[in-house]
Amino acid sequence: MDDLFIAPTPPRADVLTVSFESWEGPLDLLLALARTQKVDLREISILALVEQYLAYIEGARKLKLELAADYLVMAAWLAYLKSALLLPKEAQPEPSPEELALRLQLRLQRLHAMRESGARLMARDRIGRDVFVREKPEGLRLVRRARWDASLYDLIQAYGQIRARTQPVVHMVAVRPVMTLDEAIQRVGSLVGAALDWTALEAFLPEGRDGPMARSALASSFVAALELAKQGRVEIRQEGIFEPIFLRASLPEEQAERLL
Amino acid sequence: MNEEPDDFLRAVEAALFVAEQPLTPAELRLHVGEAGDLDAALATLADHYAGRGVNLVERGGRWHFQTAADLAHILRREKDETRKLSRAAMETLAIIAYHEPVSRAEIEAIRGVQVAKGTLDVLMEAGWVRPAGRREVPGRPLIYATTVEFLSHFGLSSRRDLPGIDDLRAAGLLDPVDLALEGLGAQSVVENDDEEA
Amino acid sequence: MNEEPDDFLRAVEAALFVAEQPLTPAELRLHVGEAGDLDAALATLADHYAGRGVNLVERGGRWHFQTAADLAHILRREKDETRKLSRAAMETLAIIAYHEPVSRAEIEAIRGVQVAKGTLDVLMEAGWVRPAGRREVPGRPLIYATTVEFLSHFGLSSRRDLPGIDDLRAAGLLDPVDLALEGLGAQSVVENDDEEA
Repeated sequence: MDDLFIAPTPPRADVLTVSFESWEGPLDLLLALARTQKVDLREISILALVEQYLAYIEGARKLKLELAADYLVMAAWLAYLKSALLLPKEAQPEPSPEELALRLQLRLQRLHAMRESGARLMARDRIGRDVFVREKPEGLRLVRRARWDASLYDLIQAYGQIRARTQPVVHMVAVRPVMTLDEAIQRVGSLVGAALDWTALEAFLPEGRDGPMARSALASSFVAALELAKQGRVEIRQEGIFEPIFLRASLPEEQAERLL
Repeated sequence: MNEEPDDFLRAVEAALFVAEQPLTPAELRLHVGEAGDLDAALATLADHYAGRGVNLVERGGRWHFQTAADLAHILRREKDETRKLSRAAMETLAIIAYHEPVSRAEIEAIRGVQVAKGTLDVLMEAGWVRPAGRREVPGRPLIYATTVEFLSHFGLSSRRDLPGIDDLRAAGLLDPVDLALEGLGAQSVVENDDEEA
Repeated sequence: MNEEPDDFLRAVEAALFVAEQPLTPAELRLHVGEAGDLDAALATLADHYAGRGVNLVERGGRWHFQTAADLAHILRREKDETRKLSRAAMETLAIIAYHEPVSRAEIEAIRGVQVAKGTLDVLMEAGWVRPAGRREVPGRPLIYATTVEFLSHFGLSSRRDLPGIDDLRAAGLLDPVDLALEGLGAQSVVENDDEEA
C-alpha cells in the first residue's frame, strides 16, 4: 500500500528514462510533475508545469520512446497554452489562457484530492486485513415451514375429477317410441286367431297411439303379418295396390276343405 | 469488577472469536504469543461471558465461543409459508381419503396416472397421510391412510363425513370438466407437477 | 457496573454473534421479538464491548461484531492478505464514494483517462460498488454508487465518515470543474474538459 502515499517517483530533470507505462495518462504525469513544484497545488505555476511537461516529452522523444498519442496531444495543447500565456494580455485569444490554465489547475487539484482520499480509504481498518469477523458464524436460520393450503372442496373436487376421468363410459340409449318386430308378431299372432273373418291390418294396432309410435306399430305389424304368412299362420288379402290389407288366421287344412 | 481487560486478554478473546474451530491453548499460543498467563486469561474470559448471550466454553481441551443454550430458540426463526397443494397431491390425498388404506399401486390404478415419489412425501410432511402397515399380498406393499390432522384440517369429524359418490354427482363434481385438456387417459402418464407440491 | 445482562440484551448479543451478515435493527427484531428497547440494547452492548478484543460496530445502519483493529497483527494470517487494488481501481472507488452517484464519463473527467474495462468490474465483484440507476441526461448513462458492504469493509458508519469529505466539499473539490470556475467568477465558460485529456 506504500505506493499509495507517495506519488510515483517524480522524474528528476536529468533523468528521463522513466517508463511511460508508469503513468496513467498525461494528467497523471502532469500531477506528478506539479507535485515536484509545491505541496499546495493551488500555488503551482502552470507555465513552469507546462515547460516541465514539454521538456519531459522532448526527452522521451530523444530516447526514441514510443509515446501514446494522448501524451502528444497534451503536449501540443500545452505548447499552445504556453504561447498564449506568453502573449501580451490584449492579444490573448478567447477563452483566455488564464482560464484554461485555471481549468487545468482545478483538474489537477481534483485528481489529487481523489488520489489522496483513495489512499486514506485504503488505510482504514479494513475487514479481513485489520479487523476480523467470525470465520464460520453459525448463522441465523430461517426455517420455512410449509402450510398447505387445501380446503375440503379442493379435496372432493379432486376426487370427483378422478372419478369422472377414470369411470368407464356407459352409453345409455334412450327409449324410443317404437314397436319392435317381436312385439308385433306376438300381438298380431295372438289377435288374428280371435277373429274368424278377414280383418283390416289397422285393427291389430294398439289403440290410442299416434305419431311415431303409430307409424312404428303399423310398419312392425305389417312386417309381422308377412312373417306370420310365411310361417303359414295367417293369410293376407289385398284388393289392389294401396288398398287396405286384410288378414285372417289360416285355417287348419281339414277345416279349410270343409268350408270350401 | 469490570476492569479494562489487558491486551493479552483482548488478544485471546479476539483469537477465539475469529477462530474457525475450537482452539487448544497451544493453538492459541500461536496467535497470542508465549508471554502472558493463558490459563488465567481463559478463566477470566469464561467468567466474564458466563451470564451473557455468548459463553466461552471448553470442550475436550478446546475453547470456543458459543451462544447460551437457552437462546437457541431465537437463532432459529420459523416462518409459515402458505403453499398450494399440487393437483397431483390433491388427487392422491383424495384417493387415500376415500379408499384408505390403499397402496401406491392402488392409488395409481384409481388415478390412472403414476404417483411420483415426492407426492406421498409431501402429504406425509403435511401430516395428513401416514403409512398404515403393509398389504398382505405379494410384495407386501406399504399402505397409506389419513391422519387425525387430516380430519381436523378439513373440518371432518370422521371419514364418513366425506360426501359420497351420489353427493358428488349431484353437486356436478363428476362432470368431466377438464377431460378435453387432460386427454381421456387411462394411459399411464407420469405426472410432472409434483415439484410444485 | 457489570450488571447481569437481561435476556433481551443476551438475545441481541447472541443473534449478532451467530449472524452471517451484519444485521439491521429490523432483521434483529425478527429474532429477538418486538418487546425490548433494541436501540438501548445495541448501545449498551456497543459500550460493553468497546474496550474489549471484540467490538460491536454499526456500519451503514447494520450491526456486527469484529475484532479490535489494534489486534490485527496477531490475527492476520498469510491467506488474509487482501488483494491489492490497482491505483486505477482505488481512485475510481474514491471518486464513486465521494461523488456518488457518478457516471463513468464523470469518473473519466476526473481521472483524465478512460476507465479501463475491468476496473468497475473489480469494484462490483468486491461488492463495494453497484449500479444505481441512470442519469436522466442524453444517453441515459448508468450511474454508480457504493454499497453497504463498502461501508462495513472500510469501517464507515455512513458516507459522512469518509475521510476528509467535509473539507473536500468545503474546498469545492467535489464540484465539477465547470461549477468551480463559475464559483471563481470566471466568465463565459465554453471549454469542454475533454479536449484537455
